[in-house]
Amino acid sequence: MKEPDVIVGIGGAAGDGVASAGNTLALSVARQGQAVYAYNSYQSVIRGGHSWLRLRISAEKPVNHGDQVDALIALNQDTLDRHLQELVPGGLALYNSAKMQPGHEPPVGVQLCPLPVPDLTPAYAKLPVMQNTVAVGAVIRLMGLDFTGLESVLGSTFAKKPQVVKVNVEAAKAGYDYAAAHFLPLSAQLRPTTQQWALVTGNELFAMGAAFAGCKFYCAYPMSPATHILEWFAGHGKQLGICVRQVEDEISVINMTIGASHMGARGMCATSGGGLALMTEAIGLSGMLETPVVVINVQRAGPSTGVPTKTEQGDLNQAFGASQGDFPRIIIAPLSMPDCFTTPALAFNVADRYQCPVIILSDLLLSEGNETVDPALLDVEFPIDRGELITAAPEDGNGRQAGDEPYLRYKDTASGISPRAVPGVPGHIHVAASDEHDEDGVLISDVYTDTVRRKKMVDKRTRKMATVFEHLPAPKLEGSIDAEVTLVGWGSTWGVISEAVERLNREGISTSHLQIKVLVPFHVTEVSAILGRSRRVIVVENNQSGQFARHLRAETGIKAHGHIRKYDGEPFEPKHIVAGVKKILEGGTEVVDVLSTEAGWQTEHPTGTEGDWAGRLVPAAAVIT
Amino acid sequence: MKEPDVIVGIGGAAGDGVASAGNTLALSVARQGQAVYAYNSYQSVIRGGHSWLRLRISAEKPVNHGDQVDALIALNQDTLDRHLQELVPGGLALYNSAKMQPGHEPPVGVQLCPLPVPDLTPAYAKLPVMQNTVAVGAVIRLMGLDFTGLESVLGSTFAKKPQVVKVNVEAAKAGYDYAAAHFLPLSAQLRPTTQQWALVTGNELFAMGAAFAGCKFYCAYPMSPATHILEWFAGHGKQLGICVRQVEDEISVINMTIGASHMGARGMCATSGGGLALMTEAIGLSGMLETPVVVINVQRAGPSTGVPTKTEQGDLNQAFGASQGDFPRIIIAPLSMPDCFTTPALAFNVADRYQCPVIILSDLLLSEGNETVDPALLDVEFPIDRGELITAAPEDGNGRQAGDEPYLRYKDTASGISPRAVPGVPGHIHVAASDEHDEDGVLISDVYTDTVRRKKMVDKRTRKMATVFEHLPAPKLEGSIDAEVTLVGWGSTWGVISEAVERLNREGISTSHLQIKVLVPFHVTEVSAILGRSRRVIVVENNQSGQFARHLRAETGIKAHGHIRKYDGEPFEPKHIVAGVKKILEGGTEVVDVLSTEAGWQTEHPTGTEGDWAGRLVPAAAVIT
Amino acid sequence: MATVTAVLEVKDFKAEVPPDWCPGCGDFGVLNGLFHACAELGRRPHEVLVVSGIGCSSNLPGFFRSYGVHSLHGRALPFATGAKLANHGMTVIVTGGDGDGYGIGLNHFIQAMRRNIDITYIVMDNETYGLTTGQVSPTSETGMITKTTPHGNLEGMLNPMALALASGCGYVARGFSGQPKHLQKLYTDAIRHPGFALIDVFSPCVTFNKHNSYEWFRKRVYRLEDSRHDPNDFHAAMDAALEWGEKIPIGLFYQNRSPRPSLHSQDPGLQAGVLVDQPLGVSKEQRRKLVEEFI
Amino acid sequence: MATVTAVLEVKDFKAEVPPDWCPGCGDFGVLNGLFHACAELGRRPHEVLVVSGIGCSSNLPGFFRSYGVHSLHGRALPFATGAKLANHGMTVIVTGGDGDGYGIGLNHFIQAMRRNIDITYIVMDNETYGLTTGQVSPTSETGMITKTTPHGNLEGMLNPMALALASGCGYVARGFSGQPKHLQKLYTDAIRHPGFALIDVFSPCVTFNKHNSYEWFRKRVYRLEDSRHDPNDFHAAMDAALEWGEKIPIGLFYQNRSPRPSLHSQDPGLQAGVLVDQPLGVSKEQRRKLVEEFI
Ligand SMILES: Cc1ncc(C[n+]2csc(CCOP(=O)(O)OP(=O)(O)O)c2C)c(N)n1
Ligand SMILES: Cc1ncc(C[n+]2csc(CCOP(=O)(O)OP(=O)(O)O)c2C)c(N)n1
Ligand code: SF4
Ligand code: SF4
Ligand SMILES: [Mg+2]
Ligand SMILES: [Mg+2]
Repeated sequence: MKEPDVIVGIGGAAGDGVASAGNTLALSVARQGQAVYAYNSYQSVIRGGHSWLRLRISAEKPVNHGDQVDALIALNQDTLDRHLQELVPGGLALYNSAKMQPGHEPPVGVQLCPLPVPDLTPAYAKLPVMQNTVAVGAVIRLMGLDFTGLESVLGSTFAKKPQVVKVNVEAAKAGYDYAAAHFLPLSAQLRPTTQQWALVTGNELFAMGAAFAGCKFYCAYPMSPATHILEWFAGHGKQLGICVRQVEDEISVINMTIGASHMGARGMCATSGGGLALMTEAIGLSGMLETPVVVINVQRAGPSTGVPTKTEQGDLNQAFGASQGDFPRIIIAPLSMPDCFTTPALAFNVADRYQCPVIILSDLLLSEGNETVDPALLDVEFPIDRGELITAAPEDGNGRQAGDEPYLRYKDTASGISPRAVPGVPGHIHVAASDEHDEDGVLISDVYTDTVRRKKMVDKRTRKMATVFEHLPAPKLEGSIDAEVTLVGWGSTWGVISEAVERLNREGISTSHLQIKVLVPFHVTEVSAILGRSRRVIVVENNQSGQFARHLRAETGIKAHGHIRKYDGEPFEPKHIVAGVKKILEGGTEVVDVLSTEAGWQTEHPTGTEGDWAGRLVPAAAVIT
Repeated sequence: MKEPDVIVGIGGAAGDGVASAGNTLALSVARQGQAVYAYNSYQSVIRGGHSWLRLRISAEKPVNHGDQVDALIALNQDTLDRHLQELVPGGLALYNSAKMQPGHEPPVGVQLCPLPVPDLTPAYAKLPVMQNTVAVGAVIRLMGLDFTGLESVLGSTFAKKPQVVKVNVEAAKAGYDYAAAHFLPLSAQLRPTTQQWALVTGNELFAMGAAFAGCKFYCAYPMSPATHILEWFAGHGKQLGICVRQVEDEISVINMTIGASHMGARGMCATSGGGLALMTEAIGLSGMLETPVVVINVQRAGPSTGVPTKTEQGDLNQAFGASQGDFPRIIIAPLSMPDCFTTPALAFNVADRYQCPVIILSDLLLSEGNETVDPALLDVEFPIDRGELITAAPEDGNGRQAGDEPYLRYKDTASGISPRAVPGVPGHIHVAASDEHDEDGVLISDVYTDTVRRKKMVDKRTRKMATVFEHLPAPKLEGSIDAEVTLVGWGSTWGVISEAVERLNREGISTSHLQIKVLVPFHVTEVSAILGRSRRVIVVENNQSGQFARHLRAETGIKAHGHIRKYDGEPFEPKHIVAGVKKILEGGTEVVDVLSTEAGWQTEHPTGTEGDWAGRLVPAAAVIT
Repeated sequence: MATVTAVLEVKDFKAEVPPDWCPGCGDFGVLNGLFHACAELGRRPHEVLVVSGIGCSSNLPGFFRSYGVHSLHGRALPFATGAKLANHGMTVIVTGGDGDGYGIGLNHFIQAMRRNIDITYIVMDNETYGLTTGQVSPTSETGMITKTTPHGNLEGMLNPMALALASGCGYVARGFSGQPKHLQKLYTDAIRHPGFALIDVFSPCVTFNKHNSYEWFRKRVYRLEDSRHDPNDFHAAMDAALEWGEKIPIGLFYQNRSPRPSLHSQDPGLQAGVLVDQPLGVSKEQRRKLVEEFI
Repeated sequence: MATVTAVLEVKDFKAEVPPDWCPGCGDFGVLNGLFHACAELGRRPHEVLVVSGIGCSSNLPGFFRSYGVHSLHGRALPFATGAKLANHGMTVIVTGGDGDGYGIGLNHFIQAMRRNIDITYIVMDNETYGLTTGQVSPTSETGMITKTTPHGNLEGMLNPMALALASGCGYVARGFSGQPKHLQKLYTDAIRHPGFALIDVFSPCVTFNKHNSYEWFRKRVYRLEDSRHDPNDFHAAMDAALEWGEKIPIGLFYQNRSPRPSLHSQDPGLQAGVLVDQPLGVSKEQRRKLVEEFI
């Protein structure tokens, strides 16, 4: 990055207000033209545990949450103990000195910034959460921003309670001023800009993007980390005229969605891996009926129930193998949060045009992460391409025009695409069947089974995909084809790999980057042309077995020279990839399994086994509370 | 084959008794030491349509149903019209001359054998099915066998009704004698032997093999072509002490099976592709709980409901991708009906030892096909290896021996395998969880999430498979490594490829054969060593997209030079493969899609579209009925 | 419902393909009744959608001339629910078997009633799995011998009528395919009922269920219309639902006098009218407002 | 059941890991009642298997010291059914939430009752989806505002008691986690009942369901034991099941005086005794006989 950036880490237990402090901070800096990328590592618990939110802030848009902490806001003693040692020189730690104090010396060059919160805000006694407001005020000052952004955010957050606004603004201002008076500013000072930013999550963008692209039916069963898509739709269905339903299970979800889509409504649903498993049978139904459907699968750490609040890219095999038999499907993995916004539109268009299921593979990082996006990018009217769809007949009689050929729903056309009439249109009556059927829809699975018609129909369906690449953009290499290393990733790792590439190049290891968004069908020609010339291919992915590397090999024959993988629940950070590449270049290792061992990831497990955490500098027992 | 063989084709409408005539014939010749391989091409209808059963009979065991017809038994006019033209020189057609007559000249060298059934059996007037008995008697004579086998089969079939036995034996004898007096015998005359044969289906062998291997719990939901496994178990559960349950759906089926297995009972279930789709979520559960389960998936033509009575090998992708996330699984595809007998034992042993799900991939051809097997091969006591299973504690107290380490269900052992105590054993209390858990089973998905323990557990599960190849036989090349062509198949195509290889070698195209039984994990080293040296690899599989060829490439990087595929619902015949190989050798084609176009496969579809059937020689209208 | 009515005949609803059910199968009567009911109601074939699952009975849409869907085993109701919500101008009928609806699909059945989607659900209840050739079904009687219960079915018989009543279904009826005129009446009333309507039909499988034959039913069934049954009386309906033995009631068990509004009439997203008739996407103004929420 | 009884205390059933439910969560009361009931019954921890699905409530096995399984969302009952059939010497208890059991798992619930598997099923009914942070559930009241029904729930409330009665369940009860002593009694009776037993427990989600609070329930619930209710009277039970409003009954709704035999006691394959105690495989003689069938 060319602009200076600050990474603020906010830590505390569930219930301490980590997320809301982070949100206030992000919105505040955004109003001063700062871009933000935030990742919250949380646990599935309502009180207790350890939440660790990192916000990366800069005038230049960050594309990942970075891999260090410049400013720590400790909301409890535990956080201070865990993270103090992680601060980089020039960094600082903010904490309520009335409640906690460091258990050990800070690293060299790290500034301790104790905030005497009770003295700074009279409201503290009743509202201990004021410590958060004070700290946010302070950190904003230390990053070099002025107070206006925070003031306006507090004003709009508590718009209906002027007294609350007042108390909060006073506390924030006290923190701001106290910091100015007592602490050294961060070495990186942010440059205010006039850029407007929208602060979004991937899930919100999926939902809004789908609505903009004509989604009229959304159906879901709650499942982390996909639930927020349902919640966005539920909150907006009425005003937008979208039918939004929560139903009994994922089987029902997808069958309803296909049912709605069958009538001509653009239908979408979303879930996570376990829910996708239940949807697989109906993905085949969509394939066989040639009724489009768009399914978002937000991956989380598996297998089985796994770790519901942790990220992974472990469902590629499942999406690829969803349902029995052969039929065309499309699988797309958005690369970034802004991509989450545009992908549903693309998915609907290709689903309609090719009359097939489309699976969008997101993951917790992308779907639940927070990022600022230029609002102009969101104010878009997507082109809507419904393919060969018949929604009205020339004559509203009980049949078609005299002399017309009878309508064949599954007509064996040259393109393989058969014009699709939706139920309700006069003169196009047909039955759509999950059994094999002839061009007119009549079953050929039963007494009319025969080989020739059967093969014809399989071939028709297969042939449909011949032109699909006209609508699916091919991946492009970023960087030089002659680079020493080419990093290949898919989906959500785009941002973190991009930064690792930048750093590697800076460190003299010439590196290029190929990120795959369209997984199925695969751009074999383009990818082979690029990787066939690459000197050393290293695949980076957030799973254990290398599902994408296997897919790449299956499609192109290309076997990567190295693999960097992570499956400990936490996402990659740029440093992991940089180190992984170096390790592979050193030789002797083909697969680097990255593990985050910072003390922040460790839990106090009452019966748990040992392990190689980096450990805290001060044992919990010695902590002053 | 070295011994002469006769292929008898029996055709008629549903309700004409095709299957029972075939069964009588097969049992009769088996009692005279003849081996049989039978394939019935039927439709999902109770009356009407066209059933076409072929029985290949020889003193030498046939391994597929062949690709010609030597003796046709037409049970209706339609069959005579369809199949007469398919007969080879030296062949003959048997039919009830009182009911039908050929619509066209037979091919050169084919003998017409009209049977005046009403004159031959006084019972015909009341029992038109007597025509079948007469024809079976006749064909037995013409193959050169004596009457004893048929007589004894009729005796045992109708054991409880002596009068029926008498009538049938008389009719059969009349046919036998009439044939002797009026027709020329077939040029291929069978050689009676003293070998005993059991006439079985793949499904029966799956069931019986599983029972012999200690299956104690079998649960299913009916689904063709897997239903007969349930029916065998239901019929034998009481006598064998096996709990057999039909339940509400496949989700319930697999969860119950895993539940039973969790308690220490060997549990198995079976279904077809659509049912497997519903089972995928729980396959991941088995992976995560490390509770073994054996699932048989009998593939049928897909996608979706597809063609339920037709065969395909289209579910490899689904089995491979079943469930989200990464976890060890084993996938085995038996090569032959006898293999169906031994595979459950193998599957149970590796499932127990590696505490993981095992999927057996069969298909309609294997599961519903009929074959004779040497009964000695079935009278086997399988070695039972339950792996590290704890079913009793040293001391029946409320705890373990004093001084014992606490029991850790998911102990992080060097092998990755953690000794498994079943519920009920004192001193080994634990919770098995689908959420990620620590060694003692306590959740680490919740407040105790951490990276190090998470990675440790994923690694532990992955590591389990390190020794699995000790228990899974590697494939072996049949034929010379220097052969011009190496045919690679998987599962049920073993028999038909074997014969094609024999023929190709006879025709001067030196061909070797590699058949894959263990699909996951893949014997990368062995297969690469073989195919890496092969001159031209051609993959033969019964699906459209080449799922196995893709798997092979993903695992080994080997891209086949050619592909022979079939997905019209009917299985391969040796001639298809021979022709396919030749076509690929001629050049210009990489993929040969085989299509069966004989008139036998065509149906009279009331609204259906046209297609390139080979066609019947005489139009249906001209038929004399 | 039925905004336009036309003069229609049975032949308007007959598909070109003849049913391939076994001769004598109860499903013929069910289909026949439906031909007559639809002709009577005057909905034109393209305004009717018939959705089924998989089973002998579920082949019905192929023999009925209207829009049709032959979906997945057990999933006809969710499919049809989505379809109805997307185009509530259509008359949506779901047909299927006891295995399809009360076995694998049971959850959807109960939830559909709870949610009161305006669908007419016709179950061809032959107390067996016909298409898979005669296994035990949820409505097979306890003790019944089938291919998969050679020592007799151990499970209690599922009671669709009682479940429907317990689930708030506003129209609960049972018919017998041996009485097609009576069936026709149940169908027309059910289709006219504004909300979920269940008609469980005894439809003998002559090939695989030798126990529950036409004879068996004929000896037992009596019409509630011929007794003093009050179909607005929930308790009486529950009593009728529990009656099983020498006498088995058919007819209208229960109809809610003031039925709950149907789902599509209430869904906030459907207030502008039929979903598929609405313009796609979002107005410029709405777009701005939505983006604003994130700033 | 309970072949051996030992003198046990609550602490014998307490797991090392403390519950991580929100302070005040109703599930604490449910767990507590279960500690006491199991101690009272005298089954030793290793003879008890507690199976759950996924949800806040479904975390219970982790806090209970016995064999436990934390299975899939909605699939606890089939898992436990297989487990019980494999080892019917164990006491099998299934615990879970309303979403788990009456939403995604509803089919299994109904079929398990029909099949009368000897399992005690405890549903922590908080009328919401707790673990996923407060969406509508099948037992949410019509009109209820939740994250996914911001304009009010449109669906009819699912009635587990009525469904249980309609499905032939032999023991149907409801408790309230605010009354743990009463719960304990329901549990012990249910576990002793030889067949499927349902205890639906009002277990407030203090974090995400502000509507159905302790207060809300306390104002409404009354004990059937304190009224003139006869738990052997099916009709009275159905009436109680339909009662919902100012007064809501808890307690034993129904118990079958002469319950149907439980599934494991009838299954032909289990006649030799507990399945997992039987030798594996097949005797030489049986083998011969079976092969003979094919010759
Ligand atoms: C997921 C799935 N499981 C099983 C089947 C096989 N199957 C087809 S129809 C059927 C049962 C049919 O019974 P029913 O619904 O009562 O209809 P009927 O044939 O009796 O009319 C089954 C189990 C299937 N198609 N899909
Ligand atoms: C197949 C599947 N779908 C969705 C989920 C997500 N999920 C976890 S718990 C839960 C609902 C919990 O509600 P309930 O069963 O009532 O339990 P509570 O948390 O209220 O105690 C859901 C939907 C899942 N784990 N699996
Ligand atoms: S098998 Fe039974 S249900 Fe199916 S068509 Fe025949 S009679 Fe009807
Ligand atoms: S969210 Fe609700 S149900 Fe879950 S633990 Fe908290 S109070 Fe209990
Ligand atoms: Mg049926
Ligand atoms: Mg709940």
